[in-house]
Amino acid sequence: MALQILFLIVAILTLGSAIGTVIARNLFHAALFLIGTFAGVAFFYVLLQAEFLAVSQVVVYIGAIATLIIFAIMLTRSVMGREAGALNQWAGIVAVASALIIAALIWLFTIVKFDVNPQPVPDDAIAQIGKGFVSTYVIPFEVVSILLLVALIGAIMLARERHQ
Amino acid sequence: MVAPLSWYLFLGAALFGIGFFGVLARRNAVAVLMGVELMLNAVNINILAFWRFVRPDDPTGQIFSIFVLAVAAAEAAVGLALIISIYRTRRTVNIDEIDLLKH
Amino acid sequence: MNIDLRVIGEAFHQFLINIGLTSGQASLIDWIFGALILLVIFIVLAILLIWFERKLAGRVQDRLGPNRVGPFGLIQPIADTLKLFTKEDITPAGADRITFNLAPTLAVFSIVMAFAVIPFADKVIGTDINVGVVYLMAFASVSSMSLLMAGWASNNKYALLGGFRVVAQLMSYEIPMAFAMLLPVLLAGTMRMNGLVEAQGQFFGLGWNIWIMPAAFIIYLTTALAEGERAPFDLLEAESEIVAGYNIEYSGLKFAWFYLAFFMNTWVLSAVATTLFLGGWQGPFVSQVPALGVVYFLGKTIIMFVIFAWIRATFPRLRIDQMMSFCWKVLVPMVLVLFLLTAIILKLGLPTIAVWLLILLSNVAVFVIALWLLGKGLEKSKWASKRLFTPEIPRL
Amino acid sequence: MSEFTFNLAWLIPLPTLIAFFLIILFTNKNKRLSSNIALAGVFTAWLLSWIVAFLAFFGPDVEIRPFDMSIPWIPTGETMFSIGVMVDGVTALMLFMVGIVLSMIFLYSTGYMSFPGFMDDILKRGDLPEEEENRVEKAKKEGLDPRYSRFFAYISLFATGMLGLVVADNLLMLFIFWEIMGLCSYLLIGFWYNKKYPDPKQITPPQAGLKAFLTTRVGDVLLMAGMIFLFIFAGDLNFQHVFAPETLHHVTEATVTLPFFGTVSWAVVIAILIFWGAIGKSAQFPLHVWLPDAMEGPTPVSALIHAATMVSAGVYLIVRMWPVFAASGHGENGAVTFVAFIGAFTAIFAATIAVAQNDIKKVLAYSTISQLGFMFAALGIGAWIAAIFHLIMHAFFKGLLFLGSGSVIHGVEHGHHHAHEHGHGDGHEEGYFDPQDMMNMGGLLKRMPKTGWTFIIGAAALSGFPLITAGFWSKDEILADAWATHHQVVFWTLAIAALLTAFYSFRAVFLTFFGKPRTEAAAHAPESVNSMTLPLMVLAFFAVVLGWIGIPESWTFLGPLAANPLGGYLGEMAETYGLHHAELPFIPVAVSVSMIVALGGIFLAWLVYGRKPLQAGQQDPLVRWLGPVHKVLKNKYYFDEFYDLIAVRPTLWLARAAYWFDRTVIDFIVNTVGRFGRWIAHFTRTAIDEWFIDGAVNGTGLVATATGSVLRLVQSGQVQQYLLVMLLTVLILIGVAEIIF
Repeated sequence: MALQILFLIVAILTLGSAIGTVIARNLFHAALFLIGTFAGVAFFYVLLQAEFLAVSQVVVYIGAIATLIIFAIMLTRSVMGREAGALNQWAGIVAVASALIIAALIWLFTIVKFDVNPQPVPDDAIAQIGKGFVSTYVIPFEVVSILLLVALIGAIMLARERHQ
Repeated sequence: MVAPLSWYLFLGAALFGIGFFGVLARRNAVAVLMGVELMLNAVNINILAFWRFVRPDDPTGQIFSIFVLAVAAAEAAVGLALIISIYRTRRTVNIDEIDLLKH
Repeated sequence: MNIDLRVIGEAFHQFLINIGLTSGQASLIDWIFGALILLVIFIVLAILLIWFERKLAGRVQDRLGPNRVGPFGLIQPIADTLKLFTKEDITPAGADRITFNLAPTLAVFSIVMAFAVIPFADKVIGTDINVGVVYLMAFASVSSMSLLMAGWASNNKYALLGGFRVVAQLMSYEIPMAFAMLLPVLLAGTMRMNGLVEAQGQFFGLGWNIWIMPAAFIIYLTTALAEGERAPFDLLEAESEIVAGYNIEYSGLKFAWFYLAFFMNTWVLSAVATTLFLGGWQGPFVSQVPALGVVYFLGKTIIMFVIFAWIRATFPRLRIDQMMSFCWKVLVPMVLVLFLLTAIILKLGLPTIAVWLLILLSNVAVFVIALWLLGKGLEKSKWASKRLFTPEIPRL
Repeated sequence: MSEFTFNLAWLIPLPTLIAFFLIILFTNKNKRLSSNIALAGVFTAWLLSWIVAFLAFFGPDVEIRPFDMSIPWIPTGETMFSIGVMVDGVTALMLFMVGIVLSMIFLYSTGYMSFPGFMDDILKRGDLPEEEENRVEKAKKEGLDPRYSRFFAYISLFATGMLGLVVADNLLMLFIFWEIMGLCSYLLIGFWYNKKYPDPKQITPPQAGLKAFLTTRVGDVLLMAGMIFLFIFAGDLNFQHVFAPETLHHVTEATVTLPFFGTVSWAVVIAILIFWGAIGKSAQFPLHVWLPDAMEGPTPVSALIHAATMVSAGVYLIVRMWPVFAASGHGENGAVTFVAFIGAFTAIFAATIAVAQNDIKKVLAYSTISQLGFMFAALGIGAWIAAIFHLIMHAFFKGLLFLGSGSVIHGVEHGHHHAHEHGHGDGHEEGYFDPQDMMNMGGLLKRMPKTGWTFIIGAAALSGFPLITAGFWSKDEILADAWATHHQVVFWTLAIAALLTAFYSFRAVFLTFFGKPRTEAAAHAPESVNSMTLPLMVLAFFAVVLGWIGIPESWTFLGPLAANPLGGYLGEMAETYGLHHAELPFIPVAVSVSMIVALGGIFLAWLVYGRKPLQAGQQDPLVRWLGPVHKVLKNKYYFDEFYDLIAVRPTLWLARAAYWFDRTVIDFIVNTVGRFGRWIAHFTRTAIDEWFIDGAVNGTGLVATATGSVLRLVQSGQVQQYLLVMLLTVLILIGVAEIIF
């Protein structure tokens, strides 16, 4: 019961900071809200007993992606620049449409019945992930590795200053 | 288990919608990318929720969400590099000013 | 003296239940109490460490160090703290108020969080989660985020430069550090901190990872210096270049927070080094007297701390480009090769001793080859040439 | 060491592949670096293959339970193609042989690929483009082949093909590596693509390459057909799955009715189709014609491809697929009989041709064909182990012989240059000199002792010199098996072929190394460099010693001493394949016949060529004695001419006829249509187009402009707007769905 209340509190915080991310005028604040959202999501991973994912979420999203985003913000804006207008002219329509999307998805989730399996998570779940990567999913794993390498090189090539 | 499956799914749906709003309504390209990240997070919540509640004995769900994580990282890197590259040439990162395709 | 330290905790828990609380409430109070104890101990410890490091640095540099307040200057840090308490708490105009205030808190928070998984003795550990090592890395990245926030929120160009350096340095060095930390994980086959310590308990100390993988230990030490923003990698606050880096605008208590975070970070890095490489709480008679584990652990950690302090007191600061190329061109390839070799050796299915010897051999070989290549590279690069010391005059 | 170490088999083809890419992409300019990379690659591969091979010999019982590990590759509906490695007894033996032979050939090549003589002539002609000429001049200064790096890249890729083929665990993967080798064979035979001969009828390297490629293609297409049928009936191409008794049973049960052959089981059809692949690759009759011409390539290539490895791949394929052959049954309708027939026939057929050849490499080429025939004949009579044994032994001594012949050619060529630079001034005017012609040699033993002695060891092994050489033991085992299984025809055919083998081998030895030098070139030939003689010695060592692993236990005195480790090792494996393997008794007839033919052949050669060595300009006594028969043999039974008549000429005629038809009939029709079209066009332009159409088009244009100016508002170029439209559409669709359901 106590944990359910905690769930609700954290869910509200997470969604709140997600909303903050998409409406904050100051981009840096938006990025900070984004980090808050990531942290909230990591909390839900813990609740789902996916500890490895939770920690990866923190390492990858907060440690790498959010830092990168802040870096990009700093490079493309003056330090304390305020946005003239954060949202574009269709923001109203989009807000209504997004709300409708959320409503549609929730409706969908209520009418579909999933056969829930109340098994506990096996103790060696993390070892299973590791084994999965080098057996069943070895080729996707390699593909993702190559994708990351290509993205790395591509990003460097794109963002490099071109000297005459 | 702390909460029923539907709670997680509702949470994921809400996060997805908010992220979609960010993608569609923000003017700044970096903010659009943030919206995309939110959507990917929402997807991951759903994947993991289904993994936990439907097939906890099979690591496929976790592995899949790790792939999503990796792809998100690649996407962020390339996306931000593109934004910086555009900023260099056009001195703006506002999406509605980047409409070269129109002309 | 066969006392399991858990007994104390259990007794306290029982006491709480006896005074009429439910088990859940008792656990909550347990946790809060335990966290408070840890926090207080380490804040006090940090204050002592500040004194210790200053004294040590003084000795190394042929000075006296603090010697006015209290016996041997022992009260000096407390006096400094009091001074910081009384200073004016400034928030610069144009600063981003919320972020500016949040940053020091987050800095301390991320480091305190790391204490949760440090095993002080068998079973004396906040929580022995099965992803302990990755957990540590996760909070290391949160810590770099706090510094970035501080650098940005100050609205000061030196602070911003410091922030950029935070990202460049901490994120780059996170990679070799992660791999160096995963090497013991490979050998032990678990990411639980206690599991890592237990795996090192064989053969009376010969099973410590420092003997098995010295090169990994040295890489960890180097990256820890960078992650802890300590000399010779203290470019984030290089006075001669960017004044004080990200904390230039901070004063009073908020500065004290950063200062505290800095020392506690060093302490955490020493503790992790102890856990991963020095056998943690392992030592003679520890199986008979578990409480001895705490003593061993603290002793080893203090030795590590002395090494950190010693390095800080003796080495000059690197240039930023040197630091970055050292990470990407030396440490990362080296640690990747080590990782690969260790993984292959472990898969050969040899007896333990042979595995250890092979890993030791590969470590020594990789280290020697890396040094040799580094020497070759330095001969060619401009670092070693005399041009380094002649200022380059821009062409007109 | 656990079974994990077998996973190293994954890595075996990799080093050479990496070397190939490194050389092609990066180090093509630097010749020495390239050859060093190739050497490093092949030596690593050698090391890995020996680790795996020796672990397989002494470690876990892979000969009974093969190590097989595969990962999914292409899912195809219900089944899945996988890539994987398999290590069993045969693989281990092949790895043992391939690793060392490849390494030795690579090492040899670093010395052999010096600046070739014919390049001088090309430089003299001076018709090269300037850039190319500079390159060649530079190479001449270095004393290395102008395309030295390229050569090492090709042979590295070739090594990848061979190593990959050996470790492959399914037929598809094997086929892919097989084709890689085919490609490399083409590239390497035609390596000296600008070499020209004064005689226009003599085949040039590019033509030889093309011939090899096209001829083997015939076999490969049939092999692929066999593979497809196998996949249809077995549902999988993984060896372990195909060889499972129930799968084989299934393949054998299914029958098909063919014209001329009646009703046969699919196993027979598949086996024969697969065997055609081996016929092509191993140059068996009737697809043997490419191999002798393939000698146009540099000698290491001949050694590499056409003696030790690639042609053995054909035998390896049959050895590997043997359960399918065995399942197809013996007797009238069995594929096995066909194998035996082709093998025995080729063995004697090629041996007779080899007797009449004067080109040292051609002799060895025909000998290779003949020896491969021995192996197929052995397979055909069920002597599976003997075939493998002979395959391994043959790789060593034939590799040795080819490398030795290369060393001789190299020496004679150098001697030629030497003699003409110091003797008669500019010697290139006196005409074409063939350094490969044995009539131009003689007495080389004194000039080139290391090459000479190793060559003699190789020739002795090839002849089957009794008791000490490897060739004797393997050939003896084939003959003994033939005798024991009552294949009298095969036995006597092979015995005569063995006699001829001994004869022509020592004919080559006596002509090349004994007597007096018959030309200036031979008199001045220098010994080759160490990087070339060292591989010779290593291979010579194995050509003698290795035979001792296969001495049958039933042999008096020698048998119990050596205990036949090979037979025991493969015997267990044969049992798991359901091949009944019984230890052969000691058969005096077979043993004495094999000794007599070997020694008799050598003695005959001595009588003809050794007793009275040929003098310069003297004719080969065989020409006189055999008369027209010699002429037929010399011209290889006119097979090239025959194929020219039945395949090449008709194709050309057909092409010419089609060309004529095209020019006269088709062109006429086309032209007429064209003229008519022009007339129509003229009419329409003046009468219709300029009035009606232009008006309509301009009108449409105006409308389009007007519409576009309205619609361009939609095409804003802004991604978000497009996405918004998409989102709204999705919402509408969801709404519709909700209303309907």
